[in-house]
This record gives sequence, structure tokens and C-alpha cells, in this order.
Amino acid sequence: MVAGPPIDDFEDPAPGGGAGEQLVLDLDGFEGPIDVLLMLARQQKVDLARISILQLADQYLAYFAAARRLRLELAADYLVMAAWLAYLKSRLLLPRHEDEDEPSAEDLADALAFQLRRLEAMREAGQRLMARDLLGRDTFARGAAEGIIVIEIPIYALTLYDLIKAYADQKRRNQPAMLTVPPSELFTIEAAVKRLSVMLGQTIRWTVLESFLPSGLVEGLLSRSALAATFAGTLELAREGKLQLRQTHPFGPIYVRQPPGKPS
Amino acid sequence: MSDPSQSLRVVEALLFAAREPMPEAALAAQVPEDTDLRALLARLADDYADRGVNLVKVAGGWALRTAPDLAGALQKEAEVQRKLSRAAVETLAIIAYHQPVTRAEIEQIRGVSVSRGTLDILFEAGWIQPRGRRRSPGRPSTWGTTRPFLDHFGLESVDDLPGADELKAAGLLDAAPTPTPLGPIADAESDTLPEAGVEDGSGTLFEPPDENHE
Amino acid sequence: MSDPSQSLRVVEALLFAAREPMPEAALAAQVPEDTDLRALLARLADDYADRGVNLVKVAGGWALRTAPDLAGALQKEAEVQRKLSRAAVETLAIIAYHQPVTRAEIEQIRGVSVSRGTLDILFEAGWIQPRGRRRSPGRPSTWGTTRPFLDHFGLESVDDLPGADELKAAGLLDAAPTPTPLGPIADAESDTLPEAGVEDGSGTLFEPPDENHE
Repeated sequence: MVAGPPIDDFEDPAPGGGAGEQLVLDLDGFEGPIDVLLMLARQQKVDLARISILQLADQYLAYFAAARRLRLELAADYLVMAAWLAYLKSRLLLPRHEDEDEPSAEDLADALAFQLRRLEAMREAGQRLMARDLLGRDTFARGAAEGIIVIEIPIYALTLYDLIKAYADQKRRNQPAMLTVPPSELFTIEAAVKRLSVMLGQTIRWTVLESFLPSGLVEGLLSRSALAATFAGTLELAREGKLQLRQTHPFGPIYVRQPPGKPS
Repeated sequence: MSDPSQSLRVVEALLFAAREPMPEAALAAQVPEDTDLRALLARLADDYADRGVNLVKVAGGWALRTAPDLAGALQKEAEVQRKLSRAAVETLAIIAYHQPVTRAEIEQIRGVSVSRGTLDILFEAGWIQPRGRRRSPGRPSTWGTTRPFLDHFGLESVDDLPGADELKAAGLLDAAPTPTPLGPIADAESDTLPEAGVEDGSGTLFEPPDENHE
Repeated sequence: MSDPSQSLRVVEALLFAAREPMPEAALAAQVPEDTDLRALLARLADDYADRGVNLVKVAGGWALRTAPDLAGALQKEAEVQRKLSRAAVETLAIIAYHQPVTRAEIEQIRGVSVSRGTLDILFEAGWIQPRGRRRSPGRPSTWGTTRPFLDHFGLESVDDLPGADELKAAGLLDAAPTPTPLGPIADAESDTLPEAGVEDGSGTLFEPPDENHE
């Protein structure tokens, strides 16, 4: 985690270090502060369950004080841990405040000790796993296993109802059904022209187109065909000069009248 | 110093783990030089002679192979749920009602051709079987249902199948409603005016235009 | 009618032919119903005890595997297996002992962040698999070990993990009582700093094989 000059060379006692204390700073191969803490904890040569967190904090802080003197750049997580351990140490040493809401210093120390023990346990578990006779490393499976052939037997979930329904469905489909097309009731243009010709005699003023429609047609296909046929009829009659059309704006009402001066 | 029984274990393990038959030279490389490999292989072949696995000499060398007489035991039967196609169900129904029936007759009734596979599926399911040939030109073979067919559907005999009258009574033969030929005409209008916000001509031919029509 | 020696041959052939450990139920399906399968397997295990191939109970079934003491002779033939990095071994152990476990929990235990590649490599090896989501905020997905994991590590089931009972009794498989700064605080850096000497961030998950494997 140390960027900067190679640190493998620091085999000498750290300058200003404790008398006779051999401090070798080599962070290569450490995985973050917890790794360093575990290494230091092991140096206490006690069961991790009885580790002295205070002592551990001192060791860690001394370790990184030395690193700072060597002006090594330490990654942020190492510094965060150093700061947190310094804080934990001060709380462990100072008398406890009564009104504290946070977890006690002892709880924090216990949590740290627990985490170190748990990581140590997982490391050992990993080593134990890797020490087993591993398939593909220590033992081998059959190289040319024939495999077991699976013959699939189809099971069809078909009920008697499904069967009879299928028969009925296809029978019904094949019944000689007569396709009867009902005669379409449409209003023809011829009828519209006829009707218009009759009605125009009485139309001198502009009259709205709809009033030429046969009465009694409210809606539906016949009504729409009547409107279309009547409109087409007016165009036909206008072309012949027999009537005039007016529409003031697009999609506005259409007005019809007899041309002025034309004898009815 | 060679330990024959240890060399035997090594050769056995090598043959077991090998992906391909092991040439004798490759086996010899893994045992002490003074080993009588031929004798080892002969002993191993003998050890396995009556077992479920045999040592055999094949093209590339030596290999352990499952005993040929056990091939059947190495096949596992697994039941899988399948769904019959509509064509298959209908074909089965027609065979049940009209048996014995030729393929051509099934096709005539269904109005479409019956694929070879459809009859195969029904045959493999054990529900239909050939029923002799029709005494007609080409002597076509006929199909009928089987005992397992009756068992599957819980029928005593094919006579238990409901007849046409009963189907009618159950409403299964009701004719489909005839299509109304002029129904969708109004839609055709709006189809020709894709950009118009016209639902359909609901009575007036003239609807307010879209902005972009002006 | 069952013939024990024939059933023994069948079971033997099945175990040779199988690509994965055979559950007892699968073996039982291939021998007559009145067969004492346990007795057959015990006899087969005995037959093979001193041979180059052994019958072992693994991953919920039975399998034939070469004897572990012959590893040396076989490794020359087999491809050298890549060695897992320390980070990967640790992560795998945590997943095995704490499953189902979220990535955040793995990081909490390891005190550093888990690089993407570590989980990927274990997943790709077929040893871990997602195990549904935790019913907690963010619904994080959890990881657990697979059947091939058990097979590879020669375990019958996850209950057989070495030392699991002791770890559990010592409370070491529980969650941490109080948070400490030993989370993946600033470890994202190690992923991006190529010169960091941290395995997780170094990009290679596997170390070069041991000398003696070559």
C-alpha cells in the first residue's frame, strides 16, 4: 500500500526507534490495516482471544510513527485506522463519561478483537480447505466418463375432456356453414341526386346540406352512406350548374341553394 | 526399486483418469524402469475381467471401459411432461371416433394434411396402432386406438365416447357465429387517413383537421 | 429377483460412467428394488480401498476418484491447476462458512473491499453461486457454495466443513457486535493503484503454479 521509494531496503533499525527494537517496514503483501493488525497481534504471542488492544494500538501507532519519520506515503485506510486506534486508546485510558450515548471503549476494543479473531479463523479455514485432497489437483475423476444416457419418456397430460373437445371443435369447424352476406342497405348517389332534384325547387336560400338527408336516419352505416351520397350528389348537380355550394371554412357546414335567377 | 503393487495402483489410476487410451510408453514412463508393464496390465485386465468395468486394448493403447453387457443399465429413463399439439389431439380424437380410419380419411375430416410426425407421436405414446388394411385401391392401412388409450382416459371401450347427439346437447357442437361482412368498414376509412385524428366517421364526414393539414 | 454380484457390477459401471457424484437414489433406480444398496456400496468401497482408484462419498453422492497418494504420478499427466490467490481462498472460505453471505459482509470480515474479479473467478470456477436476496435495505444478493465446490474439496456437504462446529461454538461465525473502522474504507484505491502490492488490486488473481508442479 506504499507508493514511493522501494521499502525492501530498510533492513536497518528505524532511525530514532526504540532501543534494540527492530522495526522492519515492509507493507508489500499486506492487505490493508487489518492485515498489519493481525501481524502485530501475533507478535504479542498470546491467544487472540486474550489480545491486549491497548498494546496493539501502541504497536500500530509506533509502527506508523516510524513510517511517517521515513516520510513514506501511507494509504488513507492505514491513516484512518491509526487515527481510530489513537482515539480508542485515549478513551480506554481516560475515565469514562457517564452521559455517553456511543458504545463504550471496551465494546469497541472487543469488537476489534473479535474481528481479528474472526478473520484469523477464516484464514485458517481457507488454508484447511486448500490442504484437502482437491479434485483435479490431488485426486482425479474418470477422464473418459461415458456418462449415463437419459432416455426421456414423454408423459402427455391429456384428459378425456381435451380429447372430446378437440373432436367437437374440429367437427364444428367443418360443419357446412353457409356464409350469408346480408344485403347492404346503402343510400346510393342516384337516389340522392333524385331526392336533391326534387327538393331543390323549394330551396332559394342557402340551406345546410344535412337538411336534404332523408329523415329518420339517426346514425349508423345507412346514415353515413346517405350523407356521403348526398354530398356526392350535390357535387354532381353543381357540376351541371343546377345548384351552388358554399363552405366558409374547412370542415365547416356546407350550404346548398338553387342558382339565383334559374327557373325552378 | 520397484514395488509391483504400487505400480499397479499407479497404472490403474492413470488409466482411470486418462481422457484417451494410454499408450504403453506413456504408462511405462510413470512406473520404475524395471517394471514388467505387460505383466501388470495382464494382472489388471484379470482383476477387472468379471467386474462392471473392463480393461481393454484399443487402437491407441489401454483403456478402462464399462462392461458391454451393462450398456442397458447405463441408460436412465426419465419421464418428461409434454404437451400434445392441437393437431395431434384432433387426430387422436378422429381416430378414436372413426376407427378404423385411414390417414387419407383423417385428412379429409380435418381438412388439412396430417404430418407423419403427428401419427408417430400418437403411436409412440402407445395410444394408436395399425388396424389392418382397407380393401380399397392402394390398400391403405388403417389406425385404431389401443388398450392403453382406454386406460389413460378411463374408458371401458370406445363406445363410451359421447356420441354426436351428446356433444350437441353439451353445447360442444354449437355453430360459430357468422361474420358480419360490413362490420369493419368504418375502420377502413381511418386506415386511409393515418395522420388524421379521426377515430372513424361517427356521423359527420367532416372532422376538425389536424394542425398540419392547413 | 436380485443377483447381488450383478447389481455390484451395475453400480460399479454406473459410478465409472457418471460424470458427477451419483446420489444413492439414482443408483437405487438402476438395481432391483430389494437390493441392499448400502451393503453393495460398502463392499465396493472395500474392494477399492487399496487400489489406485477409491470409492468416496462426496457432494451428496458417491464417486470414484484416484487415490490421493498418487497425486504426484497423475499431476504429470494432468494440466497443472492454477493456484488461487490468498484473497480468493479467504473469500471462498468466508462464503463457505458464512453462507448465505452478502458481499458487504465479506468485506466486513476481510476488512478490505472485495475486488470484482475475486467473486467472478470463484463463480466462474463453479464453486459459488448467488443465493437469493437478503430482506434488508437495498435487497443485496447473497452468495453460497455449490455442489461442484463440495466435489472439488472432497466434502460430503457443507456440514462437513472442517472446524465448522468449533467456529460456531466460539461465536466466530456471527456478525460483528459493534462496527469498527475495519470495513473497506479507502480500499477502492487499491483497485486503481497498479503499483500497490495488494493481491486484490494487482489484477492477477492466480499466482504462478508451484515449482514442483512443473
